[in-house]
Amino acid sequence: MVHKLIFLYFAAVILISAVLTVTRKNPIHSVMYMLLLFFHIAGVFVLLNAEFLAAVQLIVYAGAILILYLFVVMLLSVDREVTALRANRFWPWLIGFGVLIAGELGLLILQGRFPADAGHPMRAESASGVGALGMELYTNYLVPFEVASIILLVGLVGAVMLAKKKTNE
Amino acid sequence: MIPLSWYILLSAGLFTIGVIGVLTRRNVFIVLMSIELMLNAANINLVAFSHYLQTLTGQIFVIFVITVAAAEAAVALAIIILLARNRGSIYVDDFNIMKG
Amino acid sequence: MSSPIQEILKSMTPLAPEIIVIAGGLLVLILDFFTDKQYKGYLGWFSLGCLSLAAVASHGMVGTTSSVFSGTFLIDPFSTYFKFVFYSACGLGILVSINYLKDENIYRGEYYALMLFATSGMMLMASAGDLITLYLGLELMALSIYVLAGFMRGSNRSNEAAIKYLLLGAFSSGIMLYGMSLLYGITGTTNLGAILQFLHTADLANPVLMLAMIMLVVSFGFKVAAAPFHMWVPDVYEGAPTSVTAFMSAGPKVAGFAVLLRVFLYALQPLHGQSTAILAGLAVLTMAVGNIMALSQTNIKRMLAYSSIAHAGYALVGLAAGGPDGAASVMLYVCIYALMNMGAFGVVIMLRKAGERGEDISDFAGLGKTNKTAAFLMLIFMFSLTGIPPTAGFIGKFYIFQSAVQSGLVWLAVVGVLLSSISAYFYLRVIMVMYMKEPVGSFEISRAPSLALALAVSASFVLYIGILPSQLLDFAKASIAGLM
Amino acid sequence: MLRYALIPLLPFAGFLIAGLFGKFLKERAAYFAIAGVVGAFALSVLAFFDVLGGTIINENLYSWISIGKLSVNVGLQIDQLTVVMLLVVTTLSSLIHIYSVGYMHGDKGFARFFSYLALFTFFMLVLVMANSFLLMFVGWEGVGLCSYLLIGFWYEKKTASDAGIKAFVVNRVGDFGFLLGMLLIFATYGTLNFSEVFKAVADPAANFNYLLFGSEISVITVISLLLFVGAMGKSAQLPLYVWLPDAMEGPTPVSALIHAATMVTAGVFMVARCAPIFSLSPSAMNVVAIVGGLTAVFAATIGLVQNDIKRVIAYSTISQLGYMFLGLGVGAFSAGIFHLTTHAFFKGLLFLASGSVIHALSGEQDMRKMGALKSKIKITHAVFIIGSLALAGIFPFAGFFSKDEILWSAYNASSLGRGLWVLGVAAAFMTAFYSFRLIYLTFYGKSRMDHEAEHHVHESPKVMTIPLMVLAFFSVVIGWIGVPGAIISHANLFGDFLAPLFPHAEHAVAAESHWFELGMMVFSVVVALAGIRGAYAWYVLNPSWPAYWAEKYKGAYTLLLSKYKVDEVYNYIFVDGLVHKLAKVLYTIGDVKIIDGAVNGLAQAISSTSQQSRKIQTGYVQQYAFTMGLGLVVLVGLYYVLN
Amino acid sequence: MLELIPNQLGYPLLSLLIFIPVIGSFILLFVRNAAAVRWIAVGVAAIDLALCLPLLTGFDTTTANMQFGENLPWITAWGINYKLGVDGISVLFVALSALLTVISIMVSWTAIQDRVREFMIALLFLEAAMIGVFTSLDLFLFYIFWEAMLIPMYLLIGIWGGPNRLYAAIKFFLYTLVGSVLMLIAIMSIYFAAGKTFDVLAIMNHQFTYAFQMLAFAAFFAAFAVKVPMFPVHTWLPDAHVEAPTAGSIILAGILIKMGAYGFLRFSLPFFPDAALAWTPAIMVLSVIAIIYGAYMAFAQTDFKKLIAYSSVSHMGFVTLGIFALNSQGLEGGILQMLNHGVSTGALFLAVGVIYERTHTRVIAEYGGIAARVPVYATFLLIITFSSIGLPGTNGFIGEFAILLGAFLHFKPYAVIASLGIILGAGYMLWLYQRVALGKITNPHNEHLADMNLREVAAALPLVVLVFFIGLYPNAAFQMVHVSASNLLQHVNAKVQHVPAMAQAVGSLLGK
Repeated sequence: MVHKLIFLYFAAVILISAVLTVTRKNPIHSVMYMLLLFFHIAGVFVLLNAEFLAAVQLIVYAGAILILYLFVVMLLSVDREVTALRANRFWPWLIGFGVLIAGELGLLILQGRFPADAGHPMRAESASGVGALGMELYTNYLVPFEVASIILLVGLVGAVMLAKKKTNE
Repeated sequence: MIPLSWYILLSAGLFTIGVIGVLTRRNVFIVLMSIELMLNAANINLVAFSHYLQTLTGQIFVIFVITVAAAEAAVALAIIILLARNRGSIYVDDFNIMKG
Repeated sequence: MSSPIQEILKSMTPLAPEIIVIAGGLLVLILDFFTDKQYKGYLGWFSLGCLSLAAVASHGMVGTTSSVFSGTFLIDPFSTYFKFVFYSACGLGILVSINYLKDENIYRGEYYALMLFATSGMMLMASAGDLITLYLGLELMALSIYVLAGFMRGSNRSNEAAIKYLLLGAFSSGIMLYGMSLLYGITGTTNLGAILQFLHTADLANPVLMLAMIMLVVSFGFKVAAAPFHMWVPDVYEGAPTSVTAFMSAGPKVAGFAVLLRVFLYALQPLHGQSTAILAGLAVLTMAVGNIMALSQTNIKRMLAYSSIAHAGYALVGLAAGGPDGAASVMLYVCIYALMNMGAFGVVIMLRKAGERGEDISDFAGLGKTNKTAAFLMLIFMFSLTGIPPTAGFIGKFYIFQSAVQSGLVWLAVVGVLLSSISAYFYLRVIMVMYMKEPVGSFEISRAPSLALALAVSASFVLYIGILPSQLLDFAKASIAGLM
Repeated sequence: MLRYALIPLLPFAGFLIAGLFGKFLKERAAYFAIAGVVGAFALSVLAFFDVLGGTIINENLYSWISIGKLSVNVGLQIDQLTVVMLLVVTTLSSLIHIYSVGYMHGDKGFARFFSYLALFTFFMLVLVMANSFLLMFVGWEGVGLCSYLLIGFWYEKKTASDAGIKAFVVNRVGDFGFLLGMLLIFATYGTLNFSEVFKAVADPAANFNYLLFGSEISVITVISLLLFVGAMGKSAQLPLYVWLPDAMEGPTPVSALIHAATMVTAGVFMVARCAPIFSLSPSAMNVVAIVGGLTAVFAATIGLVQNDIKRVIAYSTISQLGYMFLGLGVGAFSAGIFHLTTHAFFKGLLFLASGSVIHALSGEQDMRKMGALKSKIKITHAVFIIGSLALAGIFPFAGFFSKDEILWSAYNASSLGRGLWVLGVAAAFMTAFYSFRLIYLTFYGKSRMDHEAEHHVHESPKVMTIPLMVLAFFSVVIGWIGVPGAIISHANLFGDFLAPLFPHAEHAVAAESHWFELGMMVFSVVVALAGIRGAYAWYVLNPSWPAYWAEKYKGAYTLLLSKYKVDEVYNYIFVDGLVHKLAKVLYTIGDVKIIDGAVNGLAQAISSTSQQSRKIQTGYVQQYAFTMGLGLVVLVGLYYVLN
Repeated sequence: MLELIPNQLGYPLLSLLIFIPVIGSFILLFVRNAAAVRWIAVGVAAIDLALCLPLLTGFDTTTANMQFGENLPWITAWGINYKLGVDGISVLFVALSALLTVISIMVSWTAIQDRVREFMIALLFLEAAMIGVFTSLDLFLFYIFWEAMLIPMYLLIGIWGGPNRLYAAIKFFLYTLVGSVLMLIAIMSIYFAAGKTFDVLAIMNHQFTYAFQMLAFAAFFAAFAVKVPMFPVHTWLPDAHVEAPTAGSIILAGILIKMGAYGFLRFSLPFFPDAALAWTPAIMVLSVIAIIYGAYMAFAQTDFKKLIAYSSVSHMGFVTLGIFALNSQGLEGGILQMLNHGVSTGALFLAVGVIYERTHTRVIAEYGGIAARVPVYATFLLIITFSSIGLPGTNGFIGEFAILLGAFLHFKPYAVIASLGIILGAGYMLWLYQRVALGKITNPHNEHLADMNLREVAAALPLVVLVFFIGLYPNAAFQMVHVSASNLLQHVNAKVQHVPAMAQAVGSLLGK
């Protein structure tokens, strides 16, 4: 019961802040709301006994990615945003379209049958999932793990190569 | 006990909001953030499932998603900077030299 | 009694090709610091060396089947076949780039590194046994190509291409992720084999299952440029540096089909009934859009972009047909398509001179007089793309439509051939311009050995397969082993 | 066998030599052609005696076409009818060849002319010697070809080449019938060989009836009529006669050989050859007779008023051909052939003589510009008189016997015989009238030539006059080979000679009516003389009459003068209307607008679709994303709808 | 049932016929000098022509089986073989292709000055493809050659053609392509329906269901009707002919449009006899329309080549009329008529080419009275004119007569109407000849025309000889055809299972 309430709180905040993120005129505000959103998602993760992920969510997502966003947003002139149009001129229709999507998703999901629906309580030992997680990560999912490193490298190289000021060309 | 479908509906909502953002907002940053919303929606799903299925795969997946998101964000922002430099604009609908 | 590390090392051996390619990429990055700008070309040759090394490694694995890391990574004839296609696509891509980059004064080693990384991403996609590996491979490829697309930092078109590709790519991978998550939720696993096992017993009427499948169709459709998820293609192809376009039109598309085959004909095989309907519909739409829109293009890169959409449509026909022949036909087709398309772009690059020269179809005017060889090669590629024998293009199309007929999709085949005969119009227009129009002011064209090599390879391939397709055909038929 | 094969082949050799080497041989080319034809003549004479000796030859040279049960050979059939034709053709041909040496002297197409003439002789001989319909058809169209070539010989004259085309195409219309006739014959009897077909026709089992327009028509009638259509074309019968007058555009020897003596009689020959078929179908025979009779009168009326010397003779030819068909139609086959023979000589003579006149007047053909030539060109004048008397059918000239035989058998023929007889007599009267009108206008009265022309008038050279005289001689005597029994019994050698070939219709006449028959002869001669006298009265005694009467009955006169306006009508309906105008319409509407319009329209539609759909590709990322989303939604929606 | 008689000669005759031109064109790739190119090209073509001698002399006229057979595995995965062979139906056209190629090279000697090498290469490549089409006994192989022909023909029209060549070339290409892709689908369906084989001889013996036959026949018809071309899909032909260079027109008229009819004989009839029977009335009517309509079109033309093109439509109408009469006379007549049309129309286009090279116009009104200047040419034109009119003694007559006879035996009205076409034919051809050759010289440019030179005469002579040879001794050709044709008919009759309604109607008409 308590769980439900907590979840509902998190859900509410997540959705609201998501809406705000999408709707704010000033991107900096959006980033802020996004931050809020990430915190609550982390909360949801905790609800789901994924403490480690919650941490990652906060550290990487909130701590790294969002900050990066923030920097760039500030780097590039924000003031213009005040004058410029917020959304393209079709936005009302597109929102309707979004509602349509939501409707379809909702319908299908409600009709859907998930084997997990039984909803067993989480057993204690896997509560301390971090160790198991690590084990999985470094054995079965070693290949993806290594690839992830390459992806980050590519991101790095790409970012540097593209963003740095013109030099020798 | 929280029914699984709640989580999924939540993610669905989040996903939808993200999609709407992508489709409507002109500011390229916010478009990108909306995409992040979509990813997070997926993450919620994954974690929820992994919880109810008692397999860690979902959580692992999430880790990778976050990693990729980071790399993607880096590249994206780099390109945006480039555009802002060359084109002096960060509005997606200004970027349409090529059409037809 | 060996330690886990040794276990891991042992199970690393099947990854040899990927490791070689990635290591090559890293080395290129390092070497880049020590090479002066006029020698950057050698980095290209170096990466070619890596590719051929990897090819040797994969050649050792032809016919072998093994799965390591509890099935997250598979080595089977299927993946090996595709790896060879990737090698050749990347190799040709590099060959056409070496000189092109000089012309564009891009002197950056990263270029080759990124191509290698992209290739390794594709290779992972081909041999992914797990949705996670699949996702990462796909993202690795995608990221590298985002960067490559924007590689001409100075050019607005290039930037625009990059941002468009990136935004839509990210959007589509968002959809894909959501689909994957649902799939995971239903089947309780991300391992493709396990998913197949699960679906054999599960009830397939589950709507969410369908939702997941559709989302995967959308995102993979985006990668292979199937209508209506194709709209990025013309813009990105036009904007990206031509050499990258060439590579893009071959590599990622083929990789996309590898994934499509793996997921829809293997993991989701039980759902084939439903997926066929969807894929057939997409195929028709894609062929129609590609061929009809290409008619009115004046920029050859755009025209080839639409043509590549149309070709994705043909390949989808084979996918919709399904079955061993369907799969084999798709594999054969994408291979042939990759090489002939590479060739066509190679000629476009050949014409690439100061400014936008060579981008407009009218720039080909009188090529048949000014440069007979280039014109003749283009003629071969155009007829091959049209699918006129005795070129490889015909063989590919033939197999595709034949498998469609075999699985009772005669109507689809008829639609396909009719739409493909529309395509004759715009391919022939290029020939017409080359041979039947008078040259407008002579312009010399690049005669770099690398480019010549690339064209020679692809042209001879097109003709050889057109006349003696048996070997490749048998190879393709043998390579579906891992799938069925 | 070879001996007979040589008959056609010799002229062919002449053609090849004259044709291929004409450039070097110049006028010497004529000798080869003449040699060939004369050789053929000699061989024909031999053949004649063979046949007289009772050897009928019917042999195949080689198998020509053989598909399934269709098997046609190239083979010769030499019987009485053939040899008669052989003699006529080769004789006339030889004489005219010789004549032409003088007539064509100095023409730049001299060699070409002789090669054509020889080629014609070849085809004509093939026609008469063929032993199957198909081979006959070869000769049949071959002579058509030569007639086309020779009519248009002076090809720089538009009228000449027009006339050539007209001749060929009108003949094609006839051949259309002939062809269908052959097809039907094969479909019915399974062969095209004369003797086999005739054998098959004889047995009633092979024949059946068609139900056409509610009336039973026997297949034989259909066949006969179809074949007769062919004959109509070739022999210029109503309504297909229109080409013959125009054919006079050709050089006069051509008119003499092709359009008087030989080719135009091919139709007559063909009907006679097919006598076994025709005689089995009374209705067909009647058609033949009626068409013949009408043509005879019809053409004669036109002949009355023509002013072009050659056209007069041309119309008289048509009318005489009508006579022949009249004879055939009433079953007097041998009479028809007899008239063919005599006609060949005296009509050939008349043409050559008129040629000589034209030659003398250096090309003038209009009789209104002649007159009083009697003294200037005596020989020509003499032979002309002889020819005209023969044509008019005055005893004892050739025409008398043949024409009279026809009239007599017509008179005795079936119910409508009498009517036909009247037609015949009327034609005879007019014939006499116009042929002497021609003579008076040409040779008598006062000269209407301009002086400069009058100055040049000269008699033709020997090489021309000698053939004239030979022909004149024949025109007198040739008739005597067919003296009717009424005058001297059993003197109709000709008839007896041909008798074995034909069903004996005319011999049904009872012998005791000889006196009546003689009376008829006298009567017809009187009619002819009346005609002559009339002409004399009009054109010699009081030359003002023609103008006066022409004025009085202007309408009738102009109608005759303009040949009943038939050509104009044909031109309007067929040539302009049904061919050229219709073709234009079909092309511009049917092909260009409808068919090609549809094709190009489709192409247009596709390309414009393409142009339009480019607008969808706006270049806005979000629109692209939206499209993707739309795809997703639609797919899901579809799934949702379908379940 | 037909078999493949392996080639008895020491050398693979048919393969040589196909590949010598290919090799020749490959050699040409390395020759720069135009004169050398011409000589090599004509030499190669001549060798090919010479090789037709053993073909014709060694041909056994007593068997309907496929002779000079070659059979090598090619694409084993699809059961495709490199299978060649000729029978009475195809042998003549192999020879004709070789002959016309030589002739077209000779007439292009001076006419083509621009890119001679490419021109000759295209021509030789075309020859190889044509011979391949006539000799291949594997549907896949056949289709390869069939489509491959499009490439050189497209280039010939498009590069060396007249002012409106681009339109004509693409029209030609698309028209034929659309037709043949449908056939491709049919071929694939046959492959599965007949038990995974492309082997023509095997498929001939396979009994398809009636429904399948109707559809597949329709698909094949689409391809062949366009090629022939039959009535409403003929409009590509005039454009292609008008714009094509002389050599192109000769090949196009001489060989390419025969392949449609050949396809009917080789595939449509033996594969789908029931469907053929059912379709016969429709096809016969279309043929008759084509005959009359084509003739009318010819009357309306002011362009020399266009007129001849439409006359081809008319003549090919006779061919299909004969073939679908489905009796020996019609069938063999049709085959002979294909040959005749190849000779006569080829010669006609040669004539056009000769005069066009001198006057550079094809507008009939621009000529007139040239007979006075160029007697040899005028004579040649005259002979060909009468050959195409179908004058007895020339080749044209034999074919038309046999066809009309066949049609007449099949159903009389067809023959009656078709015979009208003969009258019209005489009309427009003679009118054409008059406007070209006769009359006074109207156009001062023609005052000093040069007559045909030795090369042109040499090119024309074989055709003229053929005109008369076939006209006087057609059995020489028929002997080749007889056995195969009658075998084909037997085969069709034997295979016909249940006679469909339409055919019954025709049958009753045939009864009377």
